[in-house]
Amino acid sequence: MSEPHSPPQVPESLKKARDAFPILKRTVNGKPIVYLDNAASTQKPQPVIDAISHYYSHENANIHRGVHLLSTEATAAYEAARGKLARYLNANDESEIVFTRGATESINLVAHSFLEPILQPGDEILISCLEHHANIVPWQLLCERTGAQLKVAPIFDNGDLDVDAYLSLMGPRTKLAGLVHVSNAIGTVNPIEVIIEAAKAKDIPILIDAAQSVQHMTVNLQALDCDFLVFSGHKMFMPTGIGALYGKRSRLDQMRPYQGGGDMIAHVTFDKTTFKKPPSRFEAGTPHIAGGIGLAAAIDYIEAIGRDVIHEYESQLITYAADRLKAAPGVRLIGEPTNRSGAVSFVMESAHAHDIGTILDTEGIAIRSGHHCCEPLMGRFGISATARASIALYNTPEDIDALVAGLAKVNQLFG
Amino acid sequence: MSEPHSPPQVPESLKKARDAFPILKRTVNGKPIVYLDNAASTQKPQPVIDAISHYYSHENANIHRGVHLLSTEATAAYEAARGKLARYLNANDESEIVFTRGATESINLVAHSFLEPILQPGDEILISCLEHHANIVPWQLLCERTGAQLKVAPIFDNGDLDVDAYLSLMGPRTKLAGLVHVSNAIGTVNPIEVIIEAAKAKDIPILIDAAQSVQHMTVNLQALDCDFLVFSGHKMFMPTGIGALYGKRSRLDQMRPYQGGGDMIAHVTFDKTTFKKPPSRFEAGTPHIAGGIGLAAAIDYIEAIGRDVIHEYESQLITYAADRLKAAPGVRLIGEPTNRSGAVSFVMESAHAHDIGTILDTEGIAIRSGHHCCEPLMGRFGISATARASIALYNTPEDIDALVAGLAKVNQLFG
Amino acid sequence: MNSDLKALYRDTLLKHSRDPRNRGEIEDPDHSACLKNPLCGDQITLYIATRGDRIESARFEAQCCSICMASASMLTFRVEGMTLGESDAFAATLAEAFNQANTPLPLLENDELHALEGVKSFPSRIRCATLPWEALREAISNKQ
Amino acid sequence: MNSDLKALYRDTLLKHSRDPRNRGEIEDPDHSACLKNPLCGDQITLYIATRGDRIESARFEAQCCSICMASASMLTFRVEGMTLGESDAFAATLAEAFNQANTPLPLLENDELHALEGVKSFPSRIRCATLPWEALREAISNKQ
Ligand SMILES: Cc1ncc(COP(=O)(O)O)c(C=O)c1O
Ligand SMILES: Cc1ncc(COP(=O)(O)O)c(C=O)c1O
Repeated sequence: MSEPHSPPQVPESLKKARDAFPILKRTVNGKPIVYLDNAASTQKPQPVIDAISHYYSHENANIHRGVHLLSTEATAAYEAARGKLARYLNANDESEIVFTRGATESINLVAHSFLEPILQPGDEILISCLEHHANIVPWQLLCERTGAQLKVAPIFDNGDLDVDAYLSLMGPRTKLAGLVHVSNAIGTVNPIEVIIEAAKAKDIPILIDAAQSVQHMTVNLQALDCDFLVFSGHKMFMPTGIGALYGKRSRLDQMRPYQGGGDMIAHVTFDKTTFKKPPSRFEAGTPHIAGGIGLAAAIDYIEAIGRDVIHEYESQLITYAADRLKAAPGVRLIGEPTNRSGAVSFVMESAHAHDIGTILDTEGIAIRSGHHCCEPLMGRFGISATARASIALYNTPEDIDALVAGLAKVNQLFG
Repeated sequence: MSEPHSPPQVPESLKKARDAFPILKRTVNGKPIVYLDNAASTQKPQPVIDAISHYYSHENANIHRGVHLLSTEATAAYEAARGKLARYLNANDESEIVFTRGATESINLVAHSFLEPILQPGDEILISCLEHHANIVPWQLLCERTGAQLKVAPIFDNGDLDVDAYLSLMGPRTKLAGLVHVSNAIGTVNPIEVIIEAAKAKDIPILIDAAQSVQHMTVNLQALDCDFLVFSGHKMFMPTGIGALYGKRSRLDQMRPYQGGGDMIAHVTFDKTTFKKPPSRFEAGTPHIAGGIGLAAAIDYIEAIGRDVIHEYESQLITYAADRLKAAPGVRLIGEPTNRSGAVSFVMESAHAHDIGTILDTEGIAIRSGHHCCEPLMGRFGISATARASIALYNTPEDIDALVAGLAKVNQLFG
Repeated sequence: MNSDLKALYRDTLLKHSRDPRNRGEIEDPDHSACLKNPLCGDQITLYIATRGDRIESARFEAQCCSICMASASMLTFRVEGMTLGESDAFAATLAEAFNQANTPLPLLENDELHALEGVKSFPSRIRCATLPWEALREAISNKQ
Repeated sequence: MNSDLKALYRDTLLKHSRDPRNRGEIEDPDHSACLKNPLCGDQITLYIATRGDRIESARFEAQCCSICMASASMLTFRVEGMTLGESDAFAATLAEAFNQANTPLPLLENDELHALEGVKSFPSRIRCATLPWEALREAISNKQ
């Protein structure tokens, strides 16, 4: 066994990863940038930036409606992106992929088009205490409109979900169960396989918030067999403004439209309008075409490296980060989950998270400080904010070392 | 007076306009591209493409929540874009600009957040026969949910709105009036000043669909004083996936949230959640940050040329196009409105719109054929499709001449 | 003139589109369906009269482009005398084949449907050719 | 250490943040307000006791960063004795001045609030400094 704090080896296929990301060559306050805010948004590799420029310089046109060549090419490229994403997630069919602005819109779409029409006063929606606001607020708004109730499964002090409690809250009135796959705030990996299986046994539709997992591990939809899964492209090396909702085709088929407009209709008259089949039914108006093109390029980039390689390396790196932070003077980890991915959160005796963020920034180190859009989770730990370091495939053990060195400066200033 | 078919002079500041658009250097089927599908989507100038690349290569980070430099810079750039757009449209305040995916989402937002909560069975929503599906379907969906009624003002045979009919349909139960500023299908410019004034006199909130006007003429919100105005960036040299809703601050203040999630909340607990003020209240989740950056670059590009110059030149060019098409053998114009902007629609005796589109495409000429997301308007003219040529600032009289020559080939093949 | 374009608009196709066969309604059809291409607004209604399991006659009404018109015209002729099952299978194979760029349509040498072969070079027009065949399958599944 | 950072975390500021004055509640305050910075979760509650139109004492409770804490601590001291109108105007001017990069804060030379001057170089932290002053204005407009 290696000793607890030994840094992981960067695998061959990741050694040159940084070079693909132009922003990582930038300096911040005269220091080379150490970007550890990946859970908020990842950086973009050159092939993604190039794909966007190429699209606007060579193929740009509105899609789905044109006979001319640009439009035909743009349509083909956009729809190919859907196919690529369906394969990346191993969906049954590409019609199960609805393009959205991101995880937030995807969840709101499910709330409006799937859940609202079937929700009765007294029905329940189940989530966990680990959720991001995106997987809380849409349900609260819906409960207010319908008289349904939000049930929240608790967590243990280490940040693990209380799985038994979650399962026992799945009752006869539960009309949807929502669960974050990986917590953006404290890095907990939830045992979604177990939860999905239980939901299926009880015939409860289940939505997985995969905003923090699709970029770090293989998500296999046919194996998981959940009803809905959501994520945001910008957290996965893709452009801003694009993301997706996966919905099982049998669910999507039952759902009412979301936004109304062009491209989602079969036939419009002032008397009667009919709608297209999924996924078009849920994609009103001109979509973010360049976003789809960039999404496809990002998948190619990730697959060229290999998701297993990334997952394996990142697991070691985040463990290394947690170990080193835990041992750092004056640092207290918030959440020490059994399975961790991507992020580690902490507070310091000497300084507030905000101050930590500012001081690290002057060292060129970008972390996030605040509630991470998880106010209820912060409340559970009796705090209002943490400092959070989160990694992506281009981070190195040296980045973690720089972070720990930066925290020593915090202690120096405030200690 | 110049004779009817004399081509307009390209003004000095537009002579080099084509050079800024890399895609216009492309050839299609071996011919230089003649892009006349601008009402569907415009091309992007190099400064916009560069702004996006620069953002992803130097500033990319999630916004509104970070203390670190990248996030601060990204936030500043995104919010500066909002300010720039507010000034471009001469809004009272930048908080009146809500960023959306485009015109379609903007209208759906108004339907959900403004109108739905106040709509009673029997209430009325007024639109015109000229509307795009985006300004029809959201209201139909809403009427179905609430028992309200959609009222549709007719048009004259020449494609002009029957203004008196529209005004007389503004009744005591009218809870919203919607009107397209410029018809994307047939180019009619509606007298929105008159309509807005009448709506204000009757205290009826009014929404203007400016998807086809903001890029062709000056839209001055303080002078117009409508309640809502919507448009899509991609039709205005901006990236895909970004657009805006303008809403009068007093209206926005009354409105319930749209999507729920991060960035739109003031404070979240499982018991009670409070929301931010407009515009944040309506912008849940990570927005299309690069889209905002590109939007700002496009405004700079347009303003460097001057909106008056563009408007003046384009007015001449579209008149030239309509005149020449009208005189072309076998061509019948659909819509000969008193005021025309941007687009001209036609059918041919010899060939269906779809066939026209294909034949022109082999000549490198991109037009659109179909119903242009205006099926009811097509029905009004007793047809199912037209061929439509639509212009932008980079089009020239030679582009129109090429189009007319292309139509001669259509006659040759089908005649 | 562009050679792909020539291949697209073969004489046979133009003949059928100018002067389609079997255009019109069948009163009291045994099967019928109305299909629309939402992308362009093209619309076709197909009517079928059967005797037993066999198609006795097929007619159509349409607002559509030349390719769709020609395809419909040829269809009505082609499926006469087939059983419903046969024509359904044929329509399925044909629609599939249109979307395969590199395999020729599964037709005998002298089949006039070959006139539609050129459509394959115009991806945005394939649906124009297949719409009548989709309507046929839809009609077969709709018992009047 | 970065010189901007040194300017930000001046000794005065650190002293106030470690050992804030007037921290705690006023029971039965004449005015109070609770404000939150939704970006980071910082929260402050400000209490004011008045005699006539004048602020007799101000106290606060907070969960916040050092800058917000120091700013609140200085505030409570600074506004004592002002009329409500004066303190409201002062808070407004100050908040405005923080957002003007190139003009110094409108303060007399020996005002300890100068310790907050460094915040201007850190745009993302300005709200930390102004939050207590916004809470003051909010409190003034809330009669208990
Ligand atoms: C008049 C009009 N309104 C609304 C829209 C919808 O715009 P988008 O598809 O960008 O949401 C369009 C674009 O086709 C339009 O021309
Ligand atoms: C777990 C989780 N869910 C949802 C979201 C919301 O994603 P977006 O803001 O891209 O819609 C995030 C991103 O912050 C997240 O981390």
